[in-house]
Amino acid sequence: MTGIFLIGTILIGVLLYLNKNTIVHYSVVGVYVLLLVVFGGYEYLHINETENLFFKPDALSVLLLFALCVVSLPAIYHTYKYMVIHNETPRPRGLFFAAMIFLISAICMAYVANNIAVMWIFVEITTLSASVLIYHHRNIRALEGVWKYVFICAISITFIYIGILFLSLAMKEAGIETFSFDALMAHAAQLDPFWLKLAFLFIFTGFTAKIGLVPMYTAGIDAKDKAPAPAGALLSSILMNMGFVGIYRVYAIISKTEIQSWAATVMIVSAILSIFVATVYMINIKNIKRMFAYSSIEHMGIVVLGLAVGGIGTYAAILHIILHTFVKPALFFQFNQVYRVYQSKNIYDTGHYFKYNKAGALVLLLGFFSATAMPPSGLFISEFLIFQSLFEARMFILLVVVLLLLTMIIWGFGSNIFKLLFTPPAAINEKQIPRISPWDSVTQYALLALAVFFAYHPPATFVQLIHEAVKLIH
Amino acid sequence: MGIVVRTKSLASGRKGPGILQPIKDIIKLLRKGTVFSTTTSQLFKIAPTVYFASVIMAILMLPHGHLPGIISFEGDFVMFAYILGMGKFLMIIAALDTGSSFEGMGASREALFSMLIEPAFFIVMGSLALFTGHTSFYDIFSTLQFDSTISYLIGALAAFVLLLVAMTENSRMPVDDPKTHLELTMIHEVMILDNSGFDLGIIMYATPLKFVMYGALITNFFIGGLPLQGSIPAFFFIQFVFALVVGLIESFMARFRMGHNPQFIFILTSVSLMIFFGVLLLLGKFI
Amino acid sequence: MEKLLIEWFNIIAVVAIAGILFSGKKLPVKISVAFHLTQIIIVSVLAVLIFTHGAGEFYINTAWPMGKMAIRFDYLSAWFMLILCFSFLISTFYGIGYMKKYREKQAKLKVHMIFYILNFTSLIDLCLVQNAIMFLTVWEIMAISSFIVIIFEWEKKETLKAGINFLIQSHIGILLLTLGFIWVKVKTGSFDFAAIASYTALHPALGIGLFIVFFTGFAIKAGFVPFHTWLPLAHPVAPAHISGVMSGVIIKIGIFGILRMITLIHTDYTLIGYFVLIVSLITGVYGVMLAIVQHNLKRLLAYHSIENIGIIGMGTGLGCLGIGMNNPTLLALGFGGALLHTLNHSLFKSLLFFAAGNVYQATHTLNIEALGGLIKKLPHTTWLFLIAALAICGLPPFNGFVSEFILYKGFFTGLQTNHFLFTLVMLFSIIGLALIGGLALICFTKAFGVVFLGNNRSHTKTEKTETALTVVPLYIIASAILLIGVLPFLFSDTLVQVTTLFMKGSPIIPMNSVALTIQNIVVVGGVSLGFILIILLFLFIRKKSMRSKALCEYETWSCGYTGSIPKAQYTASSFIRSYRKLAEPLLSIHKEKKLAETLYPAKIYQFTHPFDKLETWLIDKPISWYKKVLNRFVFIQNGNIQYYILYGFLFITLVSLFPLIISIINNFGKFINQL
Amino acid sequence: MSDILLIIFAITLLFMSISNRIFTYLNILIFQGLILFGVTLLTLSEINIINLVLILLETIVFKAIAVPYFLKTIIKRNKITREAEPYVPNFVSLIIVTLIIVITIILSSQIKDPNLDKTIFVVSLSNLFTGLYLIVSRKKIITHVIAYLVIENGVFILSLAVGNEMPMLVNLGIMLDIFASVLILGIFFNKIGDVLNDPKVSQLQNLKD
Repeated sequence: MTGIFLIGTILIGVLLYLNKNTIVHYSVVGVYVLLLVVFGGYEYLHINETENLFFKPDALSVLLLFALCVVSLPAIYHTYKYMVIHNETPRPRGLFFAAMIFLISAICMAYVANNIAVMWIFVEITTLSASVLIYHHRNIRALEGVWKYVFICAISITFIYIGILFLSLAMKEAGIETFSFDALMAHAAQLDPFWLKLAFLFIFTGFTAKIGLVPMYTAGIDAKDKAPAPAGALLSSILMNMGFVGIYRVYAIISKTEIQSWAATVMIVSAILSIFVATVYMINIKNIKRMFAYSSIEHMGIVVLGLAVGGIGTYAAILHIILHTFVKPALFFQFNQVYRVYQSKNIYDTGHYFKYNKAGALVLLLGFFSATAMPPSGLFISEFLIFQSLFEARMFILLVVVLLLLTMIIWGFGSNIFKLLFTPPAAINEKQIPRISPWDSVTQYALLALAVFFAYHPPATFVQLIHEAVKLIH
Repeated sequence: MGIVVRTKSLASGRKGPGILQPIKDIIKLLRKGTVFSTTTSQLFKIAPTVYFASVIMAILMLPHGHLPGIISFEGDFVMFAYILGMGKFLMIIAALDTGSSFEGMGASREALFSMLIEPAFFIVMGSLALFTGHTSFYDIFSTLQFDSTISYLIGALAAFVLLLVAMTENSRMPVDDPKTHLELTMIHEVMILDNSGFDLGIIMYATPLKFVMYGALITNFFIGGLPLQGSIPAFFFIQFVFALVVGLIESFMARFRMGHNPQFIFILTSVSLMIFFGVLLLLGKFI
Repeated sequence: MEKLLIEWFNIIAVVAIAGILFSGKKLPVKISVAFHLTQIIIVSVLAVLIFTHGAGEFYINTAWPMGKMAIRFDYLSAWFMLILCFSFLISTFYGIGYMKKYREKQAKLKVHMIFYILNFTSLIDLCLVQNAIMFLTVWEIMAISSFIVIIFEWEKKETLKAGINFLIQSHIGILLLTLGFIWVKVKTGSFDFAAIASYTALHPALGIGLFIVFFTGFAIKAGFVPFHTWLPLAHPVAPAHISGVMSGVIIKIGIFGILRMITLIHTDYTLIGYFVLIVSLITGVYGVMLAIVQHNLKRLLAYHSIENIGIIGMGTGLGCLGIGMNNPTLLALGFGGALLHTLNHSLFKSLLFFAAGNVYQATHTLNIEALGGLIKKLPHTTWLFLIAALAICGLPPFNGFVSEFILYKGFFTGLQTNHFLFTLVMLFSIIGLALIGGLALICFTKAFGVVFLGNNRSHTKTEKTETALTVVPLYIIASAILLIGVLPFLFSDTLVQVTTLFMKGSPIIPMNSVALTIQNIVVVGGVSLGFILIILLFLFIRKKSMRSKALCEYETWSCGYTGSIPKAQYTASSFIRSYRKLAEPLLSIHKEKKLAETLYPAKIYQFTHPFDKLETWLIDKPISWYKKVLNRFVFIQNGNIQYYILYGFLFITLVSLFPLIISIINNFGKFINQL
Repeated sequence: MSDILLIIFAITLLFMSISNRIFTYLNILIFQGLILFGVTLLTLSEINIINLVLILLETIVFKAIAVPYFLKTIIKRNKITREAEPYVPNFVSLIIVTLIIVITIILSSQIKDPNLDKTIFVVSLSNLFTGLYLIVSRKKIITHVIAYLVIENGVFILSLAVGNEMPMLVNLGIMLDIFASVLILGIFFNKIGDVLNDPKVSQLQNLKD
């Protein structure tokens, strides 16, 4: 199936790139959507079955695939809307769609890859396709964004590669030939701790560029800022999940060895720093899109914190990242409509959004409550569990620090969002504000509702899958 | 009341009006017609009556020797204080009702002082309650007996505090000067500038009543033990002494500066605290 | 039966929200009112059922992580439900009248109504839910919905500011609660409230810590000093009917939480009693002291809510001491007084706020310096405000006196116990209560006198805006106030029922003492009644005597000064001047004045701006410092790619070198030790 | 034999640190490519011939010919000034690079691992860090690209250490090369040059908070 999927993706991508016909474009994209859904279903049905010797969907990949499908469909829909509104010429449109499709497929592959080297390849491809998405606007700022993103990602990918090399050095001792995660986890005990440490350090640092943590998160912000909102939604949800998968799998190996506590410490340091940086910018930022991006950084910090602390935290981390995958795109999609109203990303130019687009304003409000993990937002449950794990691990000071930072984030986020929603704007010509139909916001409502549903009343299979995924560690 | 005035005038070497003069005034006023300010409202007309009623109500609560007050129950002195407060509240807002500049002044002072006086009163009663183990006027006074020296001291102090409370509440010297003609120095009198006729009358009547009431309260200290036939003359005698004392104080003491009054009243509070600790000592509760 | 009612209650809420959302132009008000009324009816029925049939519980099975969700209801929840119902009933009708002028803003109104109903629903559910996660969720829904209804006039900057302040502070509250619940969860592995009881029963020592955590969390909502700072900001900006319910019941849910925790947690209650009592004493005195110097009517009332929370807290503290000393009399008097005062305060405070709302509608200002003589324009409002003011000062024959009397009684009874420290605390509570009473008297003579009496102090023009809807509901409250004041024993049996909850299985049945209380407040009611009768009697006499005599009207006598009297009137700030002089050291009052200097002086003025010292010290300073620290780090994302790469480089090197450095330091330490 | 090459390779780094003309960088890059060719030839003796040929071709074509040529054309096309324009004086950077090499040697001396070729480890690590240092310390974006390629070379050497056991890794390294050259140079070649001539980092510092 993976083979079919890949080939299909490539064909569709090429078709999109070469062909200029609108109908063809959209029909082909439709076909791809179908393909994607089928692929997701297939992988779920054939869980834990190796295919093409490199791919083996386990619980984690299935969960994230599901999230990916849920997010990708509205993303493609909003891309379509975006294209219609900006009435793009066929060529960039085709390119954009092709890049997006490649991105999605590469991420899928990275999820299901059971071999760190193969995964690495697909990580590279995501960088490639993401750069096209970012550079869609073809202006100097976009160029800057894409340049930084590509350069940072190139460096971080090199880091990952070095990490893999160290891993292979470690494997030399253990005498493992293949890079499959299963084999590594099976023989984790024999791996040489010194090389393993170096390997983990480099791989983790490399993946931080994708998941969006200190130290390499930096370029990701610019990327999400410059990419069109639907692409930004993907970058800040499923692409980050890919980084999470990478870290998770490597950590799964480490957790079988004696250096596990060391690795946990490294992750905690990075996580706390990430939350801190997010706080620093949340209270200063005035660019709505970047604000969303920073909030993603914060959430990734929380996720990795939970993963590192362990216990119930591991479960909570997976839950949290899935819920975040639902919530954050909703905000990004909504941003599209905000931009249509004000033609600006800057908080100073916006205001009284409630007056111009009521449904959208409600989305922003609910999205704000969801993203700041105030109940009844689903993220509250996962954060609650992560706090609990911190409490169990007796890291009270850490807990207090995190709570303080999160409170500050709510303040910053809130004051911006409420300014956008309620305060009358400085100078705005109400004549030229387009009327935005409430139907544009339906997808966001659905996503937010999903986030609540999966937190408060998760289906048995869902919980089951998460528990399986947690089993990978320890 | 008349006695007070008389004493004062005698002390200041004049002949002064007859003892019953105030009553004559009151009766005269009750007969008179009434003038209302244009700014005042219905409230202004009701207030004096309520004030009067509150005083009457308070008096009904006082016991006399062995006889309990007409109204007497556990913790009735709380009610006592608050009913008086009710009357005061209405007087104050009535004063504000006139929209005159002087009466507001008086009102503000009245409010402040009554606020300051309340703790003192409550502490005294509290310590007495602690002393006797009861929480109603009647029980307190009927079971109040002095045996040891310190208890005498306490009794004296309590009497003293109550005396001063009375003087403040009735806005006599040295806190206030009822007979001055410079509005800026008045408290109580200035509040009723605009009342006249019947209203003024009942106010004028309520004031001495209140005065006597406190007198009675103090009296109860001493006649607690006495039988009825003995207590009634004693009652009047002590009332007389009380009035005399007040008069003397007034005539030989200059009025405080307004600024000093709060301090003076705070002294009361601290004195009453002394009483309280005295009681604690007495009951051997100092651990 | 109860189960059914509760389910329907929530279902109706959902239906109502949907209905409002998708209803057309004219309908929403009707719909929401209809649904809201049904809800209220259901809840009152439920509460009555609980009082007749006694407590009960049932479980709802939910998925992981909540597990079985416990719904328990007892007298306590029923008591609060009744209070909630009454306040919301009145405020709904008043709100319809108050919101008339906003009718054209359909969407806004819709949102307002939706969150109003949501708020009520969540408040009621809070009384029922006993599962940690669900409780927190409902709690935050309550906070969020109240936030939305508060910021109804969201175009104004200060409204939004106050709203966000409220949101953040209540979020801090919920974080503390979360900590508490996590604590229990980690120790017992259960989200059920019953776990709290079982856990603390095993470790009474830890119970105190747990209680402190919960108390702080709830205290932020209830507005105990020093967590009160959101109150005076949020109340003035909210619409009147919202400030009414907010001060009347929403902050009471904090009290409910504290009481609920007292019923659950087993620990040494003597300590807790002292703690709560002292905190509440400070709260009460501080609240009223600040209230006096306020110039914004609603702000003043908000500070009074703080004061009354203090009084309720004093009752609670006394009750806790009662538990701790196993003295049922104190317990009954303390909790009884607290609960009754909760009800009373919800009545007269909402009445005050509604009256203030009428004032605002008539004059479009809340600055009392600019008001005066409203009695001519708003007679009903004036009388209502007067009644409420008398009640809040705790003067007979109104309800405030009854509850304060019970508390006094408790404290005087407490004096008798032969324990030095205890007696002392009791004494100071008495002093505090007396002081609060006196200060409240100053405050409300000022507020009432300046706003409604005398002449208008500025040229704000006043319209007659009293309508049936903005007056009749208020009269209902007023009558309730008088009713409780005169016939308090109507409520005493219920109070006894509720207070029995706090007997931690201590064998003594406190009926004798409670009975004492009842008989007592019966007398009090009787006396109040007599008082009223006497007043009426004298009024009658007065009328008689007046009829015969000549009445005439003149200007107020002003020492022969024939200028415009209104200008020479006593203003609020001058009224409290002497008080301010006394209180200067405690409060910080920023004063700016310009007096006449030259021969032809320019416009002279003199303003006073009260500040809340605690707020500056405990809230503003730390936050600004915190922000400063954070802003030190804005250089991180400086747009220079070289730095970005450097971060990664540094991260790797530092992490890899860290163990090395540690070992070096250790070796060095060893080396030093060897010397 | 390969050790000697590697040592020479390390010495090129020193030259790179002090050279202040971009063309010198390029020549050094070419030189490194050639060295890599030799090293590969010497170390990867045990893997099958096709793979070996592929790798050799990659090293010679990409590292030694194509990429430097690309860069030269870019520089000509965009008329980029020929100076490297470092932030720090060359002398200092010479010291720093020397320090880097020394530290890596010390670090590697800590490692107790029989089947690790120390020279390879040292040279590759020092290459990596020198590349990072160059990126941080140079103004021009083109120099960043060159420094990145230096890093690539270092990594490639490291991959040779395990090349015999897992040739796949070496191929991955090649893939990384291609990816980097295609993407980065592609962007550079097409876009940045057109938009800004003589591009400095300072011109790409607008996206910030």
